[in-house]
Amino acid sequence: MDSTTIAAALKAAVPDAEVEPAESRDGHAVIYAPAVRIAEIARALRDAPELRFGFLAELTAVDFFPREPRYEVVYVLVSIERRLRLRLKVRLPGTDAHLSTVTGVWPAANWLEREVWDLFGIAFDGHPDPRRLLMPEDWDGFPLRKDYPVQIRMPARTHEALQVTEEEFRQNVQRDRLTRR
Amino acid sequence: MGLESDIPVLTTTVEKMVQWARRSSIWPVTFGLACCAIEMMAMSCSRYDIARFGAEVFRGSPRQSDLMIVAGRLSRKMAPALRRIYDQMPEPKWVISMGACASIGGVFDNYALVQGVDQVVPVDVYVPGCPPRPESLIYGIVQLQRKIAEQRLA
Amino acid sequence: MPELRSETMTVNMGPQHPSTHGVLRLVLELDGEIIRSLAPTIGYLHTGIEKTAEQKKWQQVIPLVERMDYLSAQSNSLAFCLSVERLLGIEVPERVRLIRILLAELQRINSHLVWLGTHGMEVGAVSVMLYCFRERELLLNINELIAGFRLFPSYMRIGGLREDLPRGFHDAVRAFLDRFPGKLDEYEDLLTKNEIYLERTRGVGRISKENALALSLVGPIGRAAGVDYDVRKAFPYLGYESFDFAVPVRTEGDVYARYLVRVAEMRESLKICRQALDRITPTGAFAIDDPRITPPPKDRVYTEMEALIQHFLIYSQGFTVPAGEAYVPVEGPRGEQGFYVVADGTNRPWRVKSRAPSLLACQALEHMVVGGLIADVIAVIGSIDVVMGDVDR
Amino acid sequence: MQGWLSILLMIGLGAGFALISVVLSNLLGPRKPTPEKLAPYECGMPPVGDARERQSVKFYLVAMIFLLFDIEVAFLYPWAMALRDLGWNGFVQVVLFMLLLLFGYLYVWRKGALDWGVDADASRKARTTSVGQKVA
Repeated sequence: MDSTTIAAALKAAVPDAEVEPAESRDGHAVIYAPAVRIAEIARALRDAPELRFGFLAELTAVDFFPREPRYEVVYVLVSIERRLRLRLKVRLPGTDAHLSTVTGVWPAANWLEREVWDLFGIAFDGHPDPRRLLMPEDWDGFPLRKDYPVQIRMPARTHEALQVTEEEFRQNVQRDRLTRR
Repeated sequence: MGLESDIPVLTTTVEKMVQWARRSSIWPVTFGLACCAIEMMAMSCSRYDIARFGAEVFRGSPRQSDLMIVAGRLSRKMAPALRRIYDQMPEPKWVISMGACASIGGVFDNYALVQGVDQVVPVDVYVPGCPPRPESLIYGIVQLQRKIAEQRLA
Repeated sequence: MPELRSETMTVNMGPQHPSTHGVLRLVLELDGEIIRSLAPTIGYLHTGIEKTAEQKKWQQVIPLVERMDYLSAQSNSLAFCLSVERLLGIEVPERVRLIRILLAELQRINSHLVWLGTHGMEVGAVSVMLYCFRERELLLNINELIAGFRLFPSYMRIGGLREDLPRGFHDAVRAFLDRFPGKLDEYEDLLTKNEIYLERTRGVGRISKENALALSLVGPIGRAAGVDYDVRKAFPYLGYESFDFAVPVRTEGDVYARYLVRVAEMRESLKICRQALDRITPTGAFAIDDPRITPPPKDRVYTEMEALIQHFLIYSQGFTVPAGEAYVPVEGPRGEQGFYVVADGTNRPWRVKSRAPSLLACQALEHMVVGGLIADVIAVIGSIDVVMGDVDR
Repeated sequence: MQGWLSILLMIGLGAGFALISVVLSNLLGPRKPTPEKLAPYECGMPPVGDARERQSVKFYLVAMIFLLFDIEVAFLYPWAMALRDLGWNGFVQVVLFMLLLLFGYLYVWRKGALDWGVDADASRKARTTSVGQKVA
C-alpha cells in the first residue's frame, strides 16, 4: 500500500483534490496535499474505510528558507488496523502562511499546531486556542525560522511585576501591623 | 575553642557555634529543572546518601529552606520564577549552581536558555558536569559548608 | 432555600512544585476539593534543542538528542541513529542490532524504575523510591561500564557503536537480570495489593480508549486504556520480530491500570534482555566498516597515513548525508518516539524534530483530572510519567 | 505532692522548650523584609487572587467531627492508665461512654457528613434536584 495507492484511494474519497504522491527514502508513503483542502482530506483519511488513519503521530513544519514555497507542514499519520504509515505534507508560501486546523479531526493536533505557530509563525485558522505554547507570551519573532539567529544577546528578564505595586504593598503591611497590635 | 581547664567543658565563640549549626543542617529547596534533578535525586537516595552531610531534607517551599540547588537548565521563561523563589527564601541562604547548563548555559548556546544562573541569582558554589555525578554534587555541598564555616556573623 | 452561590477558587500549582515532575504549571479551578477546570502551561524548560541541532554536525547531535528526554537517553539516540542510517541507506551488522535492542530494553527498565520510584513516593510509599533507585544504580553501573557515563552514555553512534563491549559486560548484565525479578516481586508486594494504594489509584484519572486514540496517547498510557499499539510489534525494527515477548494491554485506563502495564512491561523487557544477551558474542563487529562514517581503529591511526587522514576527516568535517527526509519510529518508555530528520546533502542536519509522547500526555491531563479531587492530580501526573525535557525540548 | 512534681516538670520542660525556641528565634533571627519576600508564595508565580476566599462549609463540618472523636480518645488514655484500680464499674462507665459516641458516629455516617469527594458531590447534586426541594 504505497503512496500511489493511498493517493488513488484519497482521490476517490475527495474527488477534486490534486493529491500527488512523492518518492520517499524511508519506505513510508509520502503525499503532497493542497493547503486549501486540508480539512476534508484529513477527515477522509481518518474516516475512509480502506484508509482509517486514526492516529496522528506527529505534526511539525520545516522551513526551507531560500526556496520559495518556504514552509512544509508535515502530518505523520498511522493506521493501526491497516498497519500503514503516511506522511502528508503541505507546501506553504513564505509570506502570510496559514492553514486550516485539523483539531476537529484529531484533537491531539491542538497543542502541536500551537507549537508550530509558536516556533514557525504558521497560523492555523479556526484553532480553538491560538496562543504561544513554549515561548513566553510576549516573545516577538519565531525562533525555529531559518532567518532567526541562534543566539540573541538579551539580558534575562528576571523581574515580573508583583500583583500589587510596591507602595500599595507597604501600606498593606503597615495596616496589617496596626490592626494586629 | 579550647579545653584548658580540667572541667569537661568546651569553650567556643557564639559565631563558631552558630556557623556550625547552620552548616551542619542545610535544607535544600526542591528546584529540580532537568537532567541534573535526576542525579540530585540519586544523590539523596541510598547509594550516595546526602543524609550523611545533613542535607537530605528537600523542602517543598522556599520558606523552610536555606539552600537552593539550581539543578538543570534555566530557560528564559523560568528566570522570573527562579528569582521570586530566591527572594522568598529566609535570609541565611546560599545557591549552588549544579551542572554546566546552570553555570554557563552548557551545551545549549541558543535563544532559549539564560546563559548562566548568576545573571539571575548570586551563586555561591558552581558544580561542573553535565550532569555532575552525585559525588561531585556532594563535594560541592561540602565546599559550601567550608565556605559557611568561615563566614562572619555580620 | 435558594441554591447557595458557590465560588470557585483558583490555585496555581506552579513551575516549582515537588510533585509536578519538573517545571509544569497547572492553574486549577477548585470547588471545595473537586477540580472544575485545569489549564496547564508548559515551556518553562524550553531549551531550543532543535535549533541547536541544526548547527551541529551529524555525530554531534547525539549528545543533544539524549538530553531531550533525559530518562530514556539510549532509545533517543537509537531513534536518531536509525533515522539517519535510513537516510544514508546503510545497514548495521547483526551483532550491533542485538546490542542496541539490549541497551534500549535496559533503558526502558531504567526509566520505568524512576517512574515507579517518584510515583510511589508521591502517593505516599516513600520506601518504594529508595528500593527503585537502589536497583537503578546497578543499571547505571552498566552504563558506566560501556561508556563511562551514568545518564547519557552516547554509546550508540550513526553506523553502529562507539567501541566494542568491555570485558565484564556479560556478567554485569547477567547479574542484574538474575537479581532484578526478585526485586520486582518485592515492589509488587509493596504496592499491588496494598489497600491504600488501590484506594488512591483505582478509578482515578480514567480515560477511554477512543479518547486516548483521539489524543494520540500511545505507549503505556494508551495500552492501559486498550489501544493495542506497540511499535515493536506493529512496525518491527532492529529485528524485534525474532524475539518472543508479549505486549501487556488493559482496558480500565486508570492510574492502577497504567501501573500494572508498566510493571508487566518491565518483566517483558527482562525476557527480551535475556534472549538478546544469549545471542550477543562477547567480541565482534561493533560498527559498519564504511570508511566515511566509522573512524579507523586507534592503532592503525598511529601508524598509517590514510587512517590518520580518514580519522581527522571524520572528526573535523564529519560526513555528508544525501538530501531527503526520514522518520523511523521506535518504542520508547513513554510510547512511540522518533526523529523526523530532514537532510539537505551537507554535513549538518537541516531539521531535527523529535516526537514528544510526554507533550501529548500533558495535553490529555485535562481530560483525566477534571471532576476528580485535587489529591488525585498528584497521582495522575505521576501515572502519565511526564518528562518535562521531552515536553518542552 | 510527690506525684505532681513530675507532671509539673514535664509541663515546664514542654512549655519551656517551645517558649525558648520562639523567643530566641524572634530575638536572634535576622529580619530583612522586602516586598518580594513578604509576597505570598505561589510556586514561583505572581500571586493569583488573595488567600482569604470563601471556603465550603464541609471543611468546618469535618473539623468539628474530628475534634469530637479526638477528645473521646484523649479520655481513654487516663482511663487506660487507671484501669486496674477502677475495677468493673469503671469499665462499665467507659463502655457506656463509648456506646454513646458510637451512636453519634452512626448518625453522622448515615447523614452523609463523612462522604467526601466525587461520589459525594454527585449524590449531593442528585439529592437537591431543583431549587430548595430536598429529595428524601
